[in-house]
Amino acid sequence: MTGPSSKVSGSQTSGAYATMSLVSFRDVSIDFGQRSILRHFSLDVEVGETLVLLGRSGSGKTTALKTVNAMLFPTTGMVLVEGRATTAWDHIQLRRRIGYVIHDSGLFPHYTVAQNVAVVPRLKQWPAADIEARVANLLQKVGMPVEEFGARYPDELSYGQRQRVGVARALAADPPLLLFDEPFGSLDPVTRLELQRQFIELRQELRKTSIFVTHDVREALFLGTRIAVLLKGSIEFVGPRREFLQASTPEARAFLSCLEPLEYDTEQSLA
Amino acid sequence: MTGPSSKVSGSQTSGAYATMSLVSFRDVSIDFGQRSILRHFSLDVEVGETLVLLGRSGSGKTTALKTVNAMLFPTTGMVLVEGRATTAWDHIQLRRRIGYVIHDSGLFPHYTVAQNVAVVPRLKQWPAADIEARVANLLQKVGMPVEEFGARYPDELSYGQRQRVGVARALAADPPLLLFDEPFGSLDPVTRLELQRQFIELRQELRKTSIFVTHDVREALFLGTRIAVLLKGSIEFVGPRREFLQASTPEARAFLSCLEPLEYDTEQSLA
Amino acid sequence: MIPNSLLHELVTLTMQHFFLVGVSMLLAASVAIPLGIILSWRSGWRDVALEVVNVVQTVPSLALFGFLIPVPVLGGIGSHTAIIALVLYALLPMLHNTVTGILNVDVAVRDSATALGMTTGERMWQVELPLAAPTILAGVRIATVTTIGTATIAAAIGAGGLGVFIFRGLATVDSVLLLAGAIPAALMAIAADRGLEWVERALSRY
Amino acid sequence: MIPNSLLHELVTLTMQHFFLVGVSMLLAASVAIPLGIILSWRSGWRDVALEVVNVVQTVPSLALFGFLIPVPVLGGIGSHTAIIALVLYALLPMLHNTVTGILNVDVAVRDSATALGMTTGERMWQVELPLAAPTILAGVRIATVTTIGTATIAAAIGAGGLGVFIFRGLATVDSVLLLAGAIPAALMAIAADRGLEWVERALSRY
Amino acid sequence: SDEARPITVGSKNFLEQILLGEIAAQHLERRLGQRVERKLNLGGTLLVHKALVNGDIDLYPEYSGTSATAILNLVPSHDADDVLAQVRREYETRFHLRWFDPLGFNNTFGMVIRKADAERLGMRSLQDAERHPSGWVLGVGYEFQQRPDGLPSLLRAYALPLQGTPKVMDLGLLYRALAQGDVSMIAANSTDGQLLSPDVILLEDNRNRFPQYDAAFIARNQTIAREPRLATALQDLSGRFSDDTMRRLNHQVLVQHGRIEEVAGEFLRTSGLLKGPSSP
Ligand SMILES: Nc1ncnc2c1ncn2[C@@H]1O[C@H](COP(=O)(O)OP(=O)(O)OP(=O)(O)O)[C@@H](O)[C@H]1O
Ligand SMILES: Nc1ncnc2c1ncn2[C@@H]1O[C@H](COP(=O)(O)OP(=O)(O)OP(=O)(O)O)[C@@H](O)[C@H]1O
Ligand SMILES: [Mg+2]
Ligand SMILES: [Mg+2]
Repeated sequence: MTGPSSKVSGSQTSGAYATMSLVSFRDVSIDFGQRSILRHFSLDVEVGETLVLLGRSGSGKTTALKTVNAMLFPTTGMVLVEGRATTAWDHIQLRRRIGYVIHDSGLFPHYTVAQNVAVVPRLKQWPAADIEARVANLLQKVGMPVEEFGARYPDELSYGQRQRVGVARALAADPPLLLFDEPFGSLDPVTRLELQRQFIELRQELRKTSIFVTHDVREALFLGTRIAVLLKGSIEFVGPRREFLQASTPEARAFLSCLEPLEYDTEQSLA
Repeated sequence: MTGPSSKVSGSQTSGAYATMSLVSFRDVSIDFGQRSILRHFSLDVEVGETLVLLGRSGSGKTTALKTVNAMLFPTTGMVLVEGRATTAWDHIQLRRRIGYVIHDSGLFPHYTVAQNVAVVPRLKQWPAADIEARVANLLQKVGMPVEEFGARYPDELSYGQRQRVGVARALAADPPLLLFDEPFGSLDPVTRLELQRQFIELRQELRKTSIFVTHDVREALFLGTRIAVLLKGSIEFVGPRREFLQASTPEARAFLSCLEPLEYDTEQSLA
Repeated sequence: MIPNSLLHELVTLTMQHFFLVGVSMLLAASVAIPLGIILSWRSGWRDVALEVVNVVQTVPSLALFGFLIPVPVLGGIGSHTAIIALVLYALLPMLHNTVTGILNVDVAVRDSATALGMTTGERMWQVELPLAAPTILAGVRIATVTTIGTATIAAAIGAGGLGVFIFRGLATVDSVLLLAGAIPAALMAIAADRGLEWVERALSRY
Repeated sequence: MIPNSLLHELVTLTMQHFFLVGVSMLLAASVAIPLGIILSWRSGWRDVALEVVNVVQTVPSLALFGFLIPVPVLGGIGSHTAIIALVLYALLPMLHNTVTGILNVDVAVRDSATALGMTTGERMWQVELPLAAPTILAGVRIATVTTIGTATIAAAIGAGGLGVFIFRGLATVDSVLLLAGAIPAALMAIAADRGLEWVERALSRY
Repeated sequence: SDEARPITVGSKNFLEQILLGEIAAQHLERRLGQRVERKLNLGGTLLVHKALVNGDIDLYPEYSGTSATAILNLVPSHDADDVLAQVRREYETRFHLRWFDPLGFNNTFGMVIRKADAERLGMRSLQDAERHPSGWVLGVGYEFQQRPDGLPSLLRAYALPLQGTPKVMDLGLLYRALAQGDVSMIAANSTDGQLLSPDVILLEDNRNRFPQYDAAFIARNQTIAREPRLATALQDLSGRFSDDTMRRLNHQVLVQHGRIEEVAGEFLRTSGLLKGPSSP
């Protein structure tokens, strides 16, 4: 859009095809007014991998995800998806190739659970029978059988139930790229573990690519093929999970330290 | 309200004063239309303790919290706070004695961060200087210094930042009883650990009583003096955390199993 | 008590009135709602359009008629001229409430529609309009009830309607005639408002 | 071109018009907004009140005046009678939009106000009204602009205002007079709408 | 324009006009033996005139003074014949409209007060009214206030003591305001039916200051060319009225609540224009 991005675009196509990254952030910076939210953020995501973003609250994880599906555009630098800059994509086409699970589900309050899940297939004009089957299948997978929950409205669900509907909705049209923003954040650990296992199976079956924001380091290690740690809008560490376990940068170590046993084992009992 | 509850109310006062529970659920059932959300739910919460509610999504945790501050009333049975039925309390007085942190923060979109935190002190007509000091102090505690964040509106915050403001708001007027509904759900583990430590300090200092919903079993063990496990609206297990570690009921065991190491240690590396 | 011929005229005039209001509302809604939608995207045009509509609202009906009568196709004595005036007067509440309703839709819900890959049109039809429906319909209801009142001016231009009774009642200081015009208009207003409330309920779950 | 005496009268009539509209809007808002708030709690009263207001809207102004003139204190010839009529006609959009605006406030935000221990009044003032403000103010703006137009009927009852020019212009087929009445009314409508838009911006951050 | 279209009679939106329109309609139906369309009670001078010029209506009753000042923007003379000649000429050349011979009554302004006041103060004429001790509270319509030969001319001719500025209001509300005591003198019309009421009196215009408002029908030349019998039929109505006739007709509807159609039919019968009930 501005000078730097158009300068880079010369090398864009060749560079992109050379590495065949599905998503690549090229020196992305984003400012909201005075505030600098992302600073010289560069990262490539390869087909089939699950890149986990870790980072403190406010470090810019959600912002980074939003640049991928053209909800936000870099102030400088550029984001390429399938080798093409998000500014050059038809935004609608781009977004329909990307499933996006938003923190707080973002369900449509005036649609039932089933209608919410059916949104993208309906936009893509799938045959009604296919949509119905797909909705039933997905709701089953997230543990919310369509018979029981399909006809309810979002405000008749518990918080975790809403999140699961949000996950089902993002998966509905089978997009090749998935953006997950704390998708399992409000799920109880039992349900969560089930969904995590399903996620891994799915990935192996369909070779889906995903960028996954989580606050749970165990989840990051379980699901991520690579892990990036954000600190105030910059990448402090990025590497495969084995390397992450041995990372020496301070922020990465701070996150790893959260894996250590808590004091409850040692603290004197109050009860 | 209906037959059963008024029958129980005869024994209410004596019973409540005998045990001196701060909150006690007496055979509480709640139905929404056909659906039964809480079933014969009975539980006492003593002064100074932190009762953690664990349970799958949709098991009725939020519903149980809402009966305490008179946002919902039992269909049958009753909830006593300080020995008095919630139906007999002045609802406004009751709610101002209870801090409530809601999942998705429930911040007022038209108030700044500082104004959001100041709501209850302002309702209680504290002197302006006291309010200002209190707001600054609390925002500092949750890691969002008033100088940087005080003047922002909720839609200019990250999700985790909003949740922290929600926590600060609930603590603002120093209520003796606190209801926490996944207060740390969207916080990164580093910030989360800080807040958990602060929570324990605060409790020991001020002998606050709290009911705490969480999906993180480690958090439950770290913060809870007692742990209750809900299953489809009924209490399956309740006991001090040491007993919980040895619990034999299936739902409690399911939650405990989430503490076990995940397969990532053993699974073959993809990277 | 009421003579038979009056009753017969009453039925005719009530039907004329209903027709005038019905056609005007359909036309006004089909102009104002799409226009309001477009204006909700373009803050520049918005101010201009709302000001034009404001000005139109203040033009006195008799002056407007005087201006319209000599206009070749649209004007003249009769119901088409009355309908043009009624449509013009109904634009303001419909347009205003459409714009307000759409601008007030929750940003999070709108964003989530965008993120799912909805086009502007899809988002409008499937998300913004249904969620703005209560406010838009409030505008339609205000406009309809107001128009049932102002449609009496149609009589001033020979377009019939209950205004015939009312103006005749005023000219002859005859309160039976006045009431014969006013009561059916009031009942029509109540019925129309009820009807639109029902439409609102049917359209949205809220 | 315009004679001096006309200019002088223009100023007087414009001020009268402004006064009529201003007083009527203040009265109407101070009735309709609180009433709308109360009605947003009570769905039973709501239907009845909105129907009464609907019916009032359809009563022709001259008939209303004929009815009001003999009423002891309120009635008679003059601006108080005109103001009563203008207030009655302005109730509908204000009341309707107040009710709609408040009922549309996000349930989660309302619940969170309740959970913090706000009384009904505190929640109303601090949460519901500010969030409903855009819709309520849309109603006030509709009512004000419409009233600037309908206030011309004040001339029919000797209350002055720009309607004097307009009716005189109509009676004597004098388009200079018609415009001398219509243009200031149109300008007043634009100014009032702009002013209220400014109030809306000042009141809420949205 | 359209050959098949029936002849359409228009009128303004006050009783006298509606009555005259109905009378003309019934008379024409009878004389021409065809259906006549009624567009009575239209908005006012402006609208009716434009509708006539535009061909939406074919005829309507008008007053010479109104046409002269409101439509033609002339300063009317005080001589009735001059005014008539003037409007006739102008209408013919400017609008191709034919001004028929006057119906025979002059609906000019008339200053009206309450009978009780008149008796208390012993007043019968405008000259008497000049000596009101505390001044009159005057109520007037828009036209009277605006026309140079209306209120300004009145005040030049008579030194009427006034209390405050005149209250301008809708004609229909004048008598109510007078009865109610909101005003003490009104500028009404000399043929108003209310004048037959025992509660009010019309003050005599001793100095003859009021303008000429001789009523007559105006019709489109085009229509007359299409239906020449229209001219003779309308001519029948000329001179059939007097101020008193018109006042009585107004009174029959306004005070005695007669139906306009019946009052009009009754007038046609009694004036010899129509013998016996109408037959096809
Ligand atoms: N308004 C409502 N109408 C009908 N059913 C409802 C309504 N609100 C909640 N429920 C149902 O009540 C049950 C309990 O909901 P609740 O919110 O208490 O669950 P929870 O334990 O807090 O779950 P989570 O961990 O997902 O927040 C759920 O099955 C939910 O679908
Ligand atoms: N509309 C906005 N205007 C100004 N600043 C904003 C806006 N939205 C977000 N920010 C700021 O940008 C920074 C990054 O926000 P972002 O939502 O990307 O964080 P995050 O890493 O997703 O945090 P969390 O884990 O809490 O969701 C935060 O400091 C936030 O306060
Ligand atoms: Mg985020
Ligand atoms: Mg919950």
